[in-house]
Amino acid sequence: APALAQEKVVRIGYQKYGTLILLKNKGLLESRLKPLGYSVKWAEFPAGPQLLEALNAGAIDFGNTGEAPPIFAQAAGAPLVYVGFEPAAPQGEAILVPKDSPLKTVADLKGKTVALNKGSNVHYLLVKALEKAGVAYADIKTAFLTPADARAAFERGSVDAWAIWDPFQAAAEQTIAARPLADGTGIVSNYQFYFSTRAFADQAPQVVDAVLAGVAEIGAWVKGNPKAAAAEFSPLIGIPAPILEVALARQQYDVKPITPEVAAAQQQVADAFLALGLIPKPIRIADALRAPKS
Amino acid sequence: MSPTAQSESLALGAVPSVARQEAAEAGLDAGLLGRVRLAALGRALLPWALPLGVLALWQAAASLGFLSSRVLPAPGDVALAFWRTLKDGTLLTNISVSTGRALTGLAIGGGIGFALGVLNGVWRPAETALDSTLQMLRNVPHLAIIPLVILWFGIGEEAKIFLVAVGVAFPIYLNTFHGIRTVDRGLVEMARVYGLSSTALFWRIVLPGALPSVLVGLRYALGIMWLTLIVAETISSTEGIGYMTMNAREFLQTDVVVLGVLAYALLGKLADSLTRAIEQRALAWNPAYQPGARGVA
Amino acid sequence: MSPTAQSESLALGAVPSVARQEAAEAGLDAGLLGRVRLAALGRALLPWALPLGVLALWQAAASLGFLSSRVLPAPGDVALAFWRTLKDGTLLTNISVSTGRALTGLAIGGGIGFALGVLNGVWRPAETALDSTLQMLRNVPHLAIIPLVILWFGIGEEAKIFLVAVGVAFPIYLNTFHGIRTVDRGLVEMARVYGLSSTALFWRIVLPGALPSVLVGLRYALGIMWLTLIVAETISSTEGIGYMTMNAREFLQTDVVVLGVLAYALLGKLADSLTRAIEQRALAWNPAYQPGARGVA
Amino acid sequence: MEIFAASDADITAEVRAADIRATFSPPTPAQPPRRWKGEPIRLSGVTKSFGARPVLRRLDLDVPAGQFLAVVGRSGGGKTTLMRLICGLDSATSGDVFVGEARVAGLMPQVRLLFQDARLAPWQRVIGNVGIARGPAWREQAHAALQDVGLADRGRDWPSVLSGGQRQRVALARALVSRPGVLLLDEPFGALDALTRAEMHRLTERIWTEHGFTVVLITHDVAEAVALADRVVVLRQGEIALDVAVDLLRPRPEADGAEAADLRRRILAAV
Amino acid sequence: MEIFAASDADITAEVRAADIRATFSPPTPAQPPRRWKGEPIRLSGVTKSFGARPVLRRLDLDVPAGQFLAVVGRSGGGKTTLMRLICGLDSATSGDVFVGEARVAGLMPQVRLLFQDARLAPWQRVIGNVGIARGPAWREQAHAALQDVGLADRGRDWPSVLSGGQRQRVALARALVSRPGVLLLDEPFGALDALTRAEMHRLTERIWTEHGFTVVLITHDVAEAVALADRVVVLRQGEIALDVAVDLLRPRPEADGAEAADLRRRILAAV
Ligand SMILES: Nc1ncnc2c1ncn2[C@@H]1O[C@H](COP(=O)(O)OP(=O)(O)OP(=O)(O)O)[C@@H](O)[C@H]1O
Ligand SMILES: Nc1ncnc2c1ncn2[C@@H]1O[C@H](COP(=O)(O)OP(=O)(O)OP(=O)(O)O)[C@@H](O)[C@H]1O
Ligand SMILES: [Mg+2]
Ligand SMILES: [Mg+2]
Repeated sequence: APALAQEKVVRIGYQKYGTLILLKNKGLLESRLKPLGYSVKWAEFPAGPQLLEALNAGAIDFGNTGEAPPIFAQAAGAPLVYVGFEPAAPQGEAILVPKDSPLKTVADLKGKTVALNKGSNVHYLLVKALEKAGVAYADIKTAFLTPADARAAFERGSVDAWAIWDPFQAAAEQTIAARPLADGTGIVSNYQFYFSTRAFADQAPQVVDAVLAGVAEIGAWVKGNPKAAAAEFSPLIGIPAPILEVALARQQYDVKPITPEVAAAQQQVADAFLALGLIPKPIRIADALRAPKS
Repeated sequence: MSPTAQSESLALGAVPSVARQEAAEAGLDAGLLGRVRLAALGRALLPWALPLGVLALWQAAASLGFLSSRVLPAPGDVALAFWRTLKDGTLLTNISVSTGRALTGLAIGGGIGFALGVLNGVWRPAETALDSTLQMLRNVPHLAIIPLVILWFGIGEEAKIFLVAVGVAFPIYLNTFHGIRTVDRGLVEMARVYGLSSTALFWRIVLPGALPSVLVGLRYALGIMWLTLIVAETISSTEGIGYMTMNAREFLQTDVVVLGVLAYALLGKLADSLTRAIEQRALAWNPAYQPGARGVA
Repeated sequence: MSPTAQSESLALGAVPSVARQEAAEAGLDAGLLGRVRLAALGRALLPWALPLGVLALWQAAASLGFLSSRVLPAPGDVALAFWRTLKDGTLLTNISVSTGRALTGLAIGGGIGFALGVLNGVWRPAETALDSTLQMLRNVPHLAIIPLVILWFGIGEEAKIFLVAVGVAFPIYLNTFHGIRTVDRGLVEMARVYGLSSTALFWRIVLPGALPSVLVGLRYALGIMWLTLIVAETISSTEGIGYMTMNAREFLQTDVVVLGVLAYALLGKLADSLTRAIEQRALAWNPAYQPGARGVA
Repeated sequence: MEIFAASDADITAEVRAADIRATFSPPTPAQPPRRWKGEPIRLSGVTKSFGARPVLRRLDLDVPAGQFLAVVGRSGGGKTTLMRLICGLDSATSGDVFVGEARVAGLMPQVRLLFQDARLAPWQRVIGNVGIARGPAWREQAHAALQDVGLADRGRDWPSVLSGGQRQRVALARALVSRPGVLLLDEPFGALDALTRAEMHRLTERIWTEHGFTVVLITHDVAEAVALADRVVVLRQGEIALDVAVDLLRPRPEADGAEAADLRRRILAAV
Repeated sequence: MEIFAASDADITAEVRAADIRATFSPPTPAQPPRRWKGEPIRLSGVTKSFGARPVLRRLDLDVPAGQFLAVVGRSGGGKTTLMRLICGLDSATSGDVFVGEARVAGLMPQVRLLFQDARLAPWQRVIGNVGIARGPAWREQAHAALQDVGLADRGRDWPSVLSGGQRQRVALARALVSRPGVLLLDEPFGALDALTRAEMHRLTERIWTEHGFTVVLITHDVAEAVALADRVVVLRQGEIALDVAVDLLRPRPEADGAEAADLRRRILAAV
């Protein structure tokens, strides 16, 4: 009994869409952590910001999100550290228009209304895509909407375009034949990141590594069996398997520790957000990296 | 308008006896009796006429293609989603988990709201000291204080129950306070003159006098109780009707969203019927609350 | 407990005259007069004692490091955020934009809720046909139907105002309905016997009798009005206090979140003070609503 | 929407007619009482039960237009119930009630009832309660009526500060100011001292004489009944136990002759 | 929390003492009245004004323990106000009121008041209203009291279905069942017919005789005052216009001799 009482817990936050939920479902992690004297407590969050909100409040130890939420969390002083990333998946986000839209290129967006989640990875995509197309950000109208609301506005024609990520992107493409003006290719990287708190990463690095190893294992499996993964995923999140398959195929699965290049790319995102006034003060991604293993 | 027609729509509490008498007369004639029974059935069904009418319109619009099924699925699709989630047990699990949270929150928050309403209602100094603060707290949006709630209660059940409790406390507080403040002062004087202790005064005069209003608060709180869950269950949930709905919304499963909304509506109706039953029992002395009663005019 | 002490905390409506008399006697003595004035000042400040006490505790906890400023910033930080947003004009813009939406929604939703409450209160058939449906609608969570609202109203102001209107309609409906149903039937009988037309009956008897309860509904609605904005302003907003707060929450800017929460609290208090002022004017005939009135016990 | 659509049209027509009449016929107190404005009341075989409790049993009663009828009876004897049937607030279990030509079904616009409890609207000031129906020139009329009942200086008060007898007088003022075809008075003088009561008697008699409406007065004071009424009816166990005409000349001083005393004794015996 | 912490301790002690006494002294109606339980009332220089309106002016009044005092006066004359001062519901603008030894400040536990309006709790059945204080064996006592006022079969009814006189009798039952040191009756018989009224007179007199409390009775019926009281006080314009002892032997039949008639005339003249 005393041994049980002393058993330690790692609290992992996951979102409905991503590798961690599969990891949870497959039960791969528990066996890896048992030898380290840890058990897992899973906590589900509707989106990245809420997950980091919990991380900030010390309610979870580990989690993953896209590239935008950690920038705000760090700007707010959250004690998070980047512990890993999935390779760039620029196709996993795009700017969509309805199928019969007259808009043909990003440059046509001038004067038009674009729906997007404020301060998300697609916000960065939009900024960069406009920059590339030579349209000033101030020359378009933005409508900040969550994916579900944006979909309604998009279908109703309240907005001309919609910057969105997978799996919503895939769903829109397949069910209403939305047409991408541009995806992230050649414009942005669209990484997925894994985080822990500074305290937890320092105190139990072996656990962090074990979780990352679990992520790698599940990633390899998804990559090898996209159909099976989609079939397994589909009932969990309620998105039809064919759509999921497309979305999963656009993801990359090869979790790695943060490299300087990735940190630099992320720093660019942070700087772009600073320029947009989304964060009040400059931040240094380098400050939120895991201490190199001694 | 003839006098008779007038008495139909305008007459006062007295008129039920007319109705009874008419029914009795009608009873002499079997055909009439049948018609009377039919009328009673009609009255029982009337409350459902509007919802069912909307449902029919909705199905018609969906069938005729006026509605994009991706935004508002046809009733048939929702029925399918209902059947699916019923079969795999998730619907019942979600409802029962949410019910547990809702009732716990109601017990705690309702108790606190009631106690504060009573305290501030019977004792002016308490009102002076507390009411302002409560009116401020009442206005704090749940969605905005979730980070704080997580800080205090973590991401477990406590946080969700706390939010429900806070949500239900205020309508009960306000209506209890109002009910107690407007208790007939003449009766309170009478009770004190007849030597009732403060406890007896409370149970025999103040509470019964405030009860109709308290029950209005309860009725409103029963709605809020469910509604708060949709916010509360965004905090690290995997079960619950609020979770089900918001999760489905997140992933554009409109059929499940509508199913969730319908579940909310029916739970609300259920809670409301319950309050009505309580009203009819507890306020048997008050003709305004009896089933036969008519509107005031 | 001495009889005098008892009269202090327990006596009825009559006692204000004692207080007045005591004050008059005290007036003979300058020192006493000063003390009486001081007591009045104390009474005026007492409602603020609790919020200010909490504020002081909070600052103390923050200064002593008991509170992580990441989660709950110190009052000083919030004051800074206040100053910053005040200077750059965003705070006032946000509040005024939200106020516009809130009041428009209140006017529409409050009007509808009141009208439905009156209709169902005075006319049983309407109640039978509509009340059930309203009790169901009341329970539909705003957050879940935003896509539908967008579909109906687009992403402009209409959608936001619609949500506010829906939010405020129900507390006003419920309390109006209850108020009308519990109007003294004796007075209604009297009015009809004295030949009052239905309009006159409504304005001279039914409405004044229901008013205390309607005002409770209004009071609650004034809170809901602000609270709904936090949901409504997630729909493609760039201004508004709900937008400001939720946006800051998204970006973990806790100082702004707390600023928003405080703004909500103060707006709620403001709305509440307004209702009280209305109550004191409109219910001047009712001793329970006058400033000198005491609790019932 | 017909929610509040009482027979307003009729009422307005009535009021307008009365108005025109008032305008064209100058007030002449010396004239003989205009009895024609009162309306007859007829009850035929009226039974009223509450649940299993019979309150009125096959009651027959004919009140000619303009008569001043007093009803006397024991507490709980069904007097108030009778009044409610006449003005249409309740309906009989069986039997018919007629006012004027019409069978009573629903409220009768020409009947006014002074309730046993004062029923003043607490949110109307005293003057507003008296002129509750807000006819033309109601304020002047209400003020005059308040003066009549000795409460001219209380018009601006809330009813809640009035004494019991003062409330009753406000209710009386409200009833008298309404000048109906049939006036039902349910113990209007119960809370008044002897002197005030005598004044109110004179007032009621004067307005009745001027206006000629039909009056049904419930009272517990047999002397009052004899002093005011044309006819006294005793209600006992839901039936009429005595129905006697009071053939005394008006004005009648308080203490009458032997005839009145004899009447009083007969009525008391029947109660 | 002292919100509801009236002087419960005292009351309970009182009740318990009375209880014990009742247990050990068998009821013997033949005994001389136990006057010692009544308490004296004393008003000295009592003035009461509402705003600028003086209602009582420097009133001095001494009521010995066990006396049956009747107060007569015009409507609005301040009689109810006087009662409220004695039982501590209101406080005087100046001057002192004493009940027993104690200066009245706040409610007096030994005083009971029958209000001018019946004040029945609508959510308590009739029997629950009579036994509102819920002493030991309250149900039997309440039932007996209801029997006394002739409403034995109405105990299970809601007050709302009672007639005006029935309500008043319920209130009377409630007042009599409480057996206080001082009983204040504010027009307890106003809504009763002559026969019921006479019964209630006898009832009140009997219980007073048995119990010996001090009674202050407000009435508009001078005959009633003379028939029941030891002493009659006339209140006029806030002052005592007449204070007269009624030295008639009890039991007093309704219509008394010349002495009573003379008294009545004197009182009426003073009102
Ligand atoms: N709504 C009701 N439901 C049941 N019983 C009723 C109702 N109204 C009156 N009663 C009963 O009918 C009887 C007659 O009542 P009513 O008020 O007519 O008496 P009353 O002659 O006016 O008496 P009082 O002189 O005391 O006013 C009473 O016994 C009363 O309890
Ligand atoms: N709370 C109050 N505020 C102002 N005036 C009041 C108040 N209570 C009573 N009064 C006034 O004081 C006077 C005396 O009232 P009180 O009730 O004592 O009369 P009363 O002798 O009992 O008369 P009645 O025989 O009509 O019941 C009245 O003119 C009344 O309007
Ligand atoms: Mg009656
Ligand atoms: Mg009085």
